[in-house]
Amino acid sequence: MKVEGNDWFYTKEVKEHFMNPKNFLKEEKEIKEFNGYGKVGNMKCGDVMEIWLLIEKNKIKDVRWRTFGCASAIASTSAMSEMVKGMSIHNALKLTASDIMDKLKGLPAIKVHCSVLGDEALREAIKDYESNNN
Amino acid sequence: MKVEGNDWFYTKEVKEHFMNPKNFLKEEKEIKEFNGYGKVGNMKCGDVMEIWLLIEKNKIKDVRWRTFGCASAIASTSAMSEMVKGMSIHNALKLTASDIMDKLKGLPAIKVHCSVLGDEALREAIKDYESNNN
Amino acid sequence: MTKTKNIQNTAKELYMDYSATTPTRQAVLDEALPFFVEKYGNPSSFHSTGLVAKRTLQDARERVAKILNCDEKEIVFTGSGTESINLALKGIAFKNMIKNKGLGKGTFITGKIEHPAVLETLEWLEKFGFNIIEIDVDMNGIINLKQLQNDIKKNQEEGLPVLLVSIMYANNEIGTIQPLKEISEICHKYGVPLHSDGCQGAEYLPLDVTKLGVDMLTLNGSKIYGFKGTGLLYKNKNVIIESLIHGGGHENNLRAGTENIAGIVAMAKALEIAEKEKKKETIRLKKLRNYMVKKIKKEIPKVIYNGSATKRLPNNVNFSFEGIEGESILLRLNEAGIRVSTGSACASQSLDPSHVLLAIGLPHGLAHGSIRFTFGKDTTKQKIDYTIRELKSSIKFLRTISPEWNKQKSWRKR
Amino acid sequence: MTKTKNIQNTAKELYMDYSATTPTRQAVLDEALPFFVEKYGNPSSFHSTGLVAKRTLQDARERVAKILNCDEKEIVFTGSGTESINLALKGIAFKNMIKNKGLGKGTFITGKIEHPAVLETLEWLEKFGFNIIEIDVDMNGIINLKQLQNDIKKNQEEGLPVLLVSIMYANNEIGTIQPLKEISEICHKYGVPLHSDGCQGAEYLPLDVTKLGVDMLTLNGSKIYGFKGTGLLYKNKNVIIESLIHGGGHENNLRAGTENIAGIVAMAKALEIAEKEKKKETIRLKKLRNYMVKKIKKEIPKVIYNGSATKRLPNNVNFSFEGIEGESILLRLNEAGIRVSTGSACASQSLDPSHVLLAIGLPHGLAHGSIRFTFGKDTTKQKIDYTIRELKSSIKFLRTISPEWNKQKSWRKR
Ligand SMILES: Cc1ncc(COP(=O)(O)O)c(C=O)c1O
Ligand SMILES: Cc1ncc(COP(=O)(O)O)c(C=O)c1O
Repeated sequence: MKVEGNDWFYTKEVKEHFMNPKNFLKEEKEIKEFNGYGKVGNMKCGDVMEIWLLIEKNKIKDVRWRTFGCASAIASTSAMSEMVKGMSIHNALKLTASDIMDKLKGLPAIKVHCSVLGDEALREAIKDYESNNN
Repeated sequence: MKVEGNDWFYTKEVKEHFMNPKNFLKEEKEIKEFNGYGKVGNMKCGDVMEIWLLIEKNKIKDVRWRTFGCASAIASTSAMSEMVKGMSIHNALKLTASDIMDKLKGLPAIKVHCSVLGDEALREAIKDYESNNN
Repeated sequence: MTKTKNIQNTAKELYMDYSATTPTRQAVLDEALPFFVEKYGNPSSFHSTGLVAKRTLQDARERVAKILNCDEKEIVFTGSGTESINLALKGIAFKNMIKNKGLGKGTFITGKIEHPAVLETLEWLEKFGFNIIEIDVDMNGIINLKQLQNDIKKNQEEGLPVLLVSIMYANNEIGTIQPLKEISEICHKYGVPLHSDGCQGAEYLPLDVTKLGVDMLTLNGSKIYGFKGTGLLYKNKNVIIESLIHGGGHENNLRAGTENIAGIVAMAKALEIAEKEKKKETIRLKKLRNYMVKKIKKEIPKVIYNGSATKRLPNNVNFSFEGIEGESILLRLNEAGIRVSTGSACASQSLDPSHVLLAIGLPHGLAHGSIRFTFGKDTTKQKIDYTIRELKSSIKFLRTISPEWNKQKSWRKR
Repeated sequence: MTKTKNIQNTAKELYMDYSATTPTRQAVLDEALPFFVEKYGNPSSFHSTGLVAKRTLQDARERVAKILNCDEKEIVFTGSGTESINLALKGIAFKNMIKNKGLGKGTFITGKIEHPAVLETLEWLEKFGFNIIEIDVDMNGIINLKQLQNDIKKNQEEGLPVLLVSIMYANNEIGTIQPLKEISEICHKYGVPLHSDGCQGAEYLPLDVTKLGVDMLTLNGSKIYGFKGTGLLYKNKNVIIESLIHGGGHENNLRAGTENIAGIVAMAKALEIAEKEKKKETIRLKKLRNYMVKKIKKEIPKVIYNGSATKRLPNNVNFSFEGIEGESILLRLNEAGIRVSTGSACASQSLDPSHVLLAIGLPHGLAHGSIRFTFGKDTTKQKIDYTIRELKSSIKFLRTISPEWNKQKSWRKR
């Protein structure tokens, strides 16, 4: 049995991404660099996520995000942002919630459907890019 | 609050009469000295009491008893036996359960009606004496 | 009398009433103690202080489930053995009542020598329309299996479903152990679930619920050197019951309220120690029990050994002494430092003697004259010898002053 | 961040969640401790070991009755606050059902911001035919007295007796204190008994049941530095209820089962200490509370102070922070050693945010973004200052990454 005082509720990976998230949008002015945008979720459920993509030659060159939600929502967005950087659109479209969860070494069952919106936001942003560039 | 380990359930007086009862019948052969006998109670209730009186000149000269029952039954018979020794029949007939209880400095409410049979037994024994001597 | 004084003065009272309640084991207290002042979190709190409590609870549940050989989700921690019994019985009853819009329709079957927690709960449920049947026991206290089977069959045939059978594992007064496996086979043949009150069995008898064949099992802490005010219900996942105490979703929605973490840890530890010592203690106490029984039978005339000689808890001795009343024996022993219990009405709040002793066929007089000695971890041969010595002199004295004892011999003047 | 580490390393976590549960006070534990290993008797046992327990129980009951200014026979010790609430509500309900042959006939009235122990119990009772009414609260969380009176009147006029009104003394989330006396006057005008869940009030508010005007009052140990798994119900002798847990005649026939002597002693001691410190602690904590509220309002933009500014527990601070979600604040504070709670669904088992925050009119987003700080005996100004510092930086960071916070400013490329 492990009952350490500062044990965490989520995995080490979730904790790291939550406490020190990667690729989030620091300033508004960064936005103009990006060419794909997606937003999913709603306030009633308590989770909202925005994503910005910089797509060049069908590759995701860079990514930024913002998330309103619990630790797992924030961590899963951060993890997703690391995963897609450098990916082809083709592969990014195949990314699933369970891929993100694997990267985080798991999430509590109750958290899965509400907080892992990264794959949806990603698809939204790619769709946005495609509708503007085709 | 007093919560001593060997505190007693009954009063000190009950305890003394129960642990060291007075005037009980030690041997069968004593019985022939006595001229009044009474028996009350039954096994179903769990209390039975016998009493032997030696009556001379309307005075109770001596008394013996036997009791089946709980501590309060035994103590109340013993206390009663001390009270009536030397009493006139007249006064003995006026003895009540509450007189006996007073002598014992009280009994738990639940014990009163079942265990204080002394006054009844006494009346039985006096009646027995009178029916044999009048 | 010097001996008595010694025992009292050293505050080493001679406790022979372990079936009434046990002291908490020091090892149990030690393990539970940190959960009062230091690790005080609420398992429902979503922070590290709460997490410590949550993990502790989870761990205790797993430890208990391992001993009972069940799934951890099948353990419901309660606030006593009585609450666990109430949860099992009323849990079934309320489910039925909700289905039937308030009215209870169906039969509960139990035994005549059950604990009041079972009998009074069922008596209460009778008010809602349920049919209650109490099966007889033989003179040893063993349930009449034929009657059980017939009653289940008859009820089912008459269209009254038997909702639950509740038969205790071991009796608290006479120590009789019921053949749970056979009982469960009868129940299951007719599709009836079986609950068992195992409070008295936990310290000495096997607790593997699969082998026992029970669908629900009640245990408590106060009889196994745990904490008073703790208990648990094992409930097979296929048995569906209503909760007794509503509120948060604690205990799988079956018992709301902030969990008594210290008490639950104590329960797990107490069960573990019991499990470890079971075999050895059973052998040791059985020997002491048989020794005491033999000696009392030999040294005190006109005694009745109540209960079964063989299907019996290793720590239980119960005798009736002809011609005298139990409370008076009990209190004389108490003065000698010895703590026992009696089936006499005089030592209880009721007017009737023990329903258990009456059910095994004892007349009122003998039921009033019974004394129960129950052993535990600190019981030794020396203490039993002292007890028998004091018992003998108490019995002798009380018989001297008993009209019942001297009845045959008694005669009146003239 | 060095500060955080210090706090963690000395194991002095910064607990600001006293309304979730309290540690046991050392003085409380010390007084209860002898009743585990040494004075372990069962109060029902008829010997000296049992008598010690019986007297201890009696003594604890008297001590509690003195504080509540009631008769000792009006105190029922239970296994938790939740059980006490269930006993009060179901006790009334079952009595009614027995009278009506199973079916519940009548109305229970409660408030919208009650604890789940009340709301879920009543929801369950609905299945038996009872009518349940939940009275609204205003934006401060105060019950609508007019609506209460009208609902009682209307029900009685329609021939549906109002069996019980149950309104909490103080709310566990926003600390709002209800005007119990006024509520009781309304109830009593119509002959309806009033139960109150006083779990959160016991440490700081007056407990004289006559002055409060309540007919039943629930308290528990886990919120007042007593033991988890302990509680009590004050029940005026004129209110007749059924028992919830049947068995022996314990607790005046209202709660069967071997009494948790240690826990009951702890309850008495905890209440005594609370009573003694009440005045001083209320003044001390109110000052700290007002300090914290003022500072948060000043230093953090776009916050909502939830609950009443004046009719409020001295130890409760509850804020919603626009644009961010509560669990993420909670967990960042947790990393800094600070333990708080949130009304966000994310930190609970449910999908909805706090029903209390919704009832006082908060939109979902703000309800998800609430944090409750509750103080206790070890809370100091220094700890509050540290908490505010950490809170500010957490809020700032989480707002940076929040689409909600940046909504107005947000724009898309092109
Ligand atoms: C207002 C209120 N009522 C009832 C309870 C339930 O008490 P317990 O956890 O002791 O069952 C609590 C605490 O959990 C509470 O805060
Ligand atoms: C056989 C039996 N069942 C149930 C109980 C009740 O347990 P508790 O006192 O923990 O409620 C007891 C002991 O009192 C018992 O001996």
